[in-house]
Amino acid sequence: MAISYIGVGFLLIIGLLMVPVTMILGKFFRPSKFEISKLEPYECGIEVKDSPKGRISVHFYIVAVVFLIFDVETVFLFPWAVAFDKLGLFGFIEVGIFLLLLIVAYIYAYFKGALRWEE
Amino acid sequence: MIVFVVLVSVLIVFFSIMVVSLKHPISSAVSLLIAFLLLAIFYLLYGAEFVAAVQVLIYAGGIMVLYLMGVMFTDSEWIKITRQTHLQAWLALFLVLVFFGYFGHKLYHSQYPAPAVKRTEISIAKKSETEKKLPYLQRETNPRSVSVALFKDYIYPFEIASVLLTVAVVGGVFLAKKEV
Amino acid sequence: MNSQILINYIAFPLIKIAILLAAVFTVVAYIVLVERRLLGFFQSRLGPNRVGPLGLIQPVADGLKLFLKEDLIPTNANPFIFKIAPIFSFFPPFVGFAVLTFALPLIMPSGKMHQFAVADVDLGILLILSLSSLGIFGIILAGWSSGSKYPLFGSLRSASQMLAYEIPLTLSVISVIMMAGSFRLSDIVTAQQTYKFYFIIPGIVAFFVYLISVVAETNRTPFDLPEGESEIIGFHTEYSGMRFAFFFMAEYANVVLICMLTPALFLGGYDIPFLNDLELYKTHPYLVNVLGFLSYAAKSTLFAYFYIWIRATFPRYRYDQLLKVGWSVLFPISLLNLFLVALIKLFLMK
Amino acid sequence: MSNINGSDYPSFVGFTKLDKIFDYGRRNSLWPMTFGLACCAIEMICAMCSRYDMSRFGSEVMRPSPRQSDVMIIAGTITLKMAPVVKRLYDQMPYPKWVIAMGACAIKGGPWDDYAVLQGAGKIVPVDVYVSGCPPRPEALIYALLKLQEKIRDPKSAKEPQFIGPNLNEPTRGWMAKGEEIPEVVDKLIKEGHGVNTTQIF
Amino acid sequence: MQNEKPSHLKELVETREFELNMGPQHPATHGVYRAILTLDGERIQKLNSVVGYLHRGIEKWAEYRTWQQATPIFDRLDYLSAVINCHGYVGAVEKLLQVEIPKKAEYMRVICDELQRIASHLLWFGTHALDIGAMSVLFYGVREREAIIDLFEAHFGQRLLYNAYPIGGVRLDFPKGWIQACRKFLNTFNSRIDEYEALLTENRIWKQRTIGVGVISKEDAIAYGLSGPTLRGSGVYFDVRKSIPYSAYPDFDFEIPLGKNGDVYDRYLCRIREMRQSVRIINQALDGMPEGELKGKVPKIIRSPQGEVYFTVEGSKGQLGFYIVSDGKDKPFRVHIKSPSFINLQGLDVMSKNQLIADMVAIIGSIDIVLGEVDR
Repeated sequence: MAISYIGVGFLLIIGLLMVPVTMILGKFFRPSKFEISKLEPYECGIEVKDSPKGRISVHFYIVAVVFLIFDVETVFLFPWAVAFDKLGLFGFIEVGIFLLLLIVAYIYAYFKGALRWEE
Repeated sequence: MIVFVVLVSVLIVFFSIMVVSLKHPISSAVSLLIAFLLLAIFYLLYGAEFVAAVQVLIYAGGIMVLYLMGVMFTDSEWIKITRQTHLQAWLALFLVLVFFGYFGHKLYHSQYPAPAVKRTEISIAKKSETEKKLPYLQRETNPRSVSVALFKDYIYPFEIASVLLTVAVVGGVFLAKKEV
Repeated sequence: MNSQILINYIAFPLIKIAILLAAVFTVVAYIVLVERRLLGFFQSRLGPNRVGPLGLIQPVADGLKLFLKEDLIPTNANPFIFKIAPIFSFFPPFVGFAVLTFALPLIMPSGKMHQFAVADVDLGILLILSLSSLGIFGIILAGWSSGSKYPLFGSLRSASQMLAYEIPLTLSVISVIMMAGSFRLSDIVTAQQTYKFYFIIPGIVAFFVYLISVVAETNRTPFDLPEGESEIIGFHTEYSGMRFAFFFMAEYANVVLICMLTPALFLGGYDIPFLNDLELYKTHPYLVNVLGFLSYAAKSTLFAYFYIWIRATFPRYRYDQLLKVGWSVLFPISLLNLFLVALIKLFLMK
Repeated sequence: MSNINGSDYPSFVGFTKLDKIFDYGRRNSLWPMTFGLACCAIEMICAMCSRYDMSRFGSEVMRPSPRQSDVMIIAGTITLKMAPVVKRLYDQMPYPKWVIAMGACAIKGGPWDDYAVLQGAGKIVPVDVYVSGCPPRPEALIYALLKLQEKIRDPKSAKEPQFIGPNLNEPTRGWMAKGEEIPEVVDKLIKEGHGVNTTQIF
Repeated sequence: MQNEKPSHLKELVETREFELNMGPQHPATHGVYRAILTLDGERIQKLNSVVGYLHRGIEKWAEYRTWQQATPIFDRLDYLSAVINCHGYVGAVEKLLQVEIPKKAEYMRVICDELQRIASHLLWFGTHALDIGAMSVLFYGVREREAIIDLFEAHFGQRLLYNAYPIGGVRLDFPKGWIQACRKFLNTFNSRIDEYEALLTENRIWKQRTIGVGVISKEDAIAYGLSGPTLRGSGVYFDVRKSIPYSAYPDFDFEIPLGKNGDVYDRYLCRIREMRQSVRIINQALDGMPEGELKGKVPKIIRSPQGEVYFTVEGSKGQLGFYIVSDGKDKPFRVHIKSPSFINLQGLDVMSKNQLIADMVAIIGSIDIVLGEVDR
């Protein structure tokens, strides 16, 4: 029932508004003084020369890809777990086959080195 | 209720337009994220609780991370130059209109709420041992009904999904590793 | 009729939210103080004790100070993303509190039942899990939008870390869901009360996997890489004043949320140990409510202490070791454990 | 109301109570920046640690980033090479911000009257409290912290610094020390962006 | 535009080498040290040390003071082991003047030197552990250090920079009850080290963070001229106290702990064991303390003979050498300091090659640099 989520909805709205409202309220109380040197990026007190963007290791991306797939897998496990008593042994075998294939995928990814940082 | 549905729908459309119209790739990505979250609320309003949670878990929590990393991974300046050409835009508009017409037509002829689909009737047939013990299990909830549908009615799609995921892992890792 | 709806669906939730938020903010503020004082005792010193009696006004002073601090947006930053990033970090744990149930339902004299929860919904734990997967955006966006090197590195490490530990965490929670057969937190507790054992017993492996994963998910020692102050200064390096405070609060709100979730999942939540709650509830409902709430609080405090304790004890993992632990130790263990729990459930837990 | 940072944060005429509450928050939560220069840094560590325990006053939250810190404890000798860095770090701190100059070197160059050392932190940043000693004892640092708290509570109670210091009544970027010229060499260094002027070994 | 894409894309996807700056204000660089890391992904390809952020001209300063006036300034070299620095300079001048030091003074110097070594190692121990994330250890280390500082304060009257020894001996005898207090401290200290070791030595995370990290081979360590625990961690038997004995060290029986692999863990163990050896030395010195004069015959106004002298002591960081040239006046003509931290810093590039950024912190911590000594 959607109506039972009304409390969650209220809390969501409050949670979302909390940050902007506090920041706007604080505007009246906090000091604000524009100085160019203040807004330089921090780099241990040294002047910054180059931008950091576009210099990210590929590995972060591979980890994210692998995560996404196993995340999808866990989503399939939720309904299985929640109705386990109804599905019984049949469901167990079903999911067993499902997971077995994914374990193969995991082993592949593992030995391919996708999950290790060391190269 | 209907007010919320309309409000959320309008917001979804608005943020979807923002996704394609905003200049900066990260801003578009954030709009997409917000659109996904609103879509989850939309599902929730229709009582599809489980799908809403999955929407947040997979689309917002998984795919968007990938998107954002992809955007961060490349220089954003480069993406700005290669925007869609005019021809593609017109083509897209044409396709949008076609789809809009199709779904509008379908929507017009549909009935709400949707008629119940006949399911394998195991849930009512016999109570499991645990169900007798734990009274709350007898309550029909959305996740449990999804589960029964998924594991009883749609076994083959479910098993094929695992093959697909395996292929996805292998493919993803293979491609990513080849690049390096 | 209309006013009834208004009371039931608008007024009651709002009152509950008001109480909840007041409690949560107090607890979040004071867990910081408790941590500082406890760390002090661990380290043979006193900790903050001069601001107010026993240092009790310290969190207020800190909050006030941060509120009054100037808000800086560096020139390199993307101002819009920089401003909205704290929102993504901040709201997930707070919304998560909505589905926690703190005691057995309160029976009003009129015979109506009131849940001790803002919204004890069917989605329950799944809502918390899906929301916590959003927390990562706050970190990624903050790191990216700062336009500086340290935050970018910090945020990416944090992202990978949270991704690596989310799956073991989910899998260990799934084993609990399986035993209870419901996402709803009150149902999970009821199941433990009915079975007369806590899920920590069949799910001991899941419990430890869960414990390690949540420490990693909340970015605490020994997995506090994203804010590993001595290496890369952290994803919120460029944030000042209140915006930084929101990240800070989000971290501790997460800790509090986890501290309250863990007993519900594994230690019977508001179940009173060595008593048959459900029987007693029929005769003395209010007593069970109060005692249950206290037992829940006690269990949560235990975990809060545990959190602080390990912070005072352990060194920090290195980034690659951390990923290794997540992907190649916890993930297989939690997967195997899932099979184990399924078998237990299938054959032993009738 | 003229406060330690001059006109840097808005004050509420007629809301002196509010100001008092604000100052209460400010002075009881002075987070220092992790920033040690020389010998005095060791005594600063001692002041943070077991026996002296500055955390009692709510000041143990050492923030590595200047963005989140309130007070900069200049603990040690500022060399001319380090001066632009100190200045930049000070600039990067958000208002309201305070500076404690710890030890003889940070006060007036200490024993180093030579080519390499800046003669006092007051030449580049506005110092609020000077702690004398070479190095000062941890108690002295804690006393300085308490003095700073006193100064935040009632700016008038604080004496003008005995040593050279900035004019506290003017809005300052740290350079305008009373009757003092900016050391030419530091000025030149900063203007040319030579904070990164490096001597690379190996 | 269309055909430009592939090459453009390739350049974008490649992880380019880039530079990351650490310091001078960085919590893990132990002061104002700055390192420019050239990174390939997360691995360090090259490390450029940038020093000079604490250059105060100590050597020049000493040339403008008389022989006695110059002593206090060397405390500020390695401000964590002020006593040993003072011993180094005073020893060099004594060698130049060829003064006979009374046995008792030598014993007292050894006691203070070794206490100072323990104090220095304790602070290193705390900060090193803090860098790797174990925060409590710092507080325990400093707690014990405070006990030593109390002893020093009773004897020298200062907490950190003591101006410990005059040329020719020691200033004063130990105050009443000092020796008992010292013994009491030593007795508790041994059990305290056991406690610290229980926290870290067998800790899995600590071992994972340190073993095999920042390795420098025996040959490299010698070639780069490293000294002190950094050298001994690589398994080279070199300690000035044994190899070029000075003061009263030949009288005592102690061991030089050696490492095997030359990684961070070995250097850590070396220092921990060294503290135990220092306790041993102090106990022996307290037992065998002779009676006698405190100071040798040194004129009030020193006019040294012309010539040059080189004298080294084992500082807490390594071999600390003083090279003094005298032109026969009341001031030294040139004082050159061979400071161990500066030279040990050279090994950093070798140690950090192909390591991760996070290891950088552990490695810098393990060689225990003090910037006052590096920049002088």
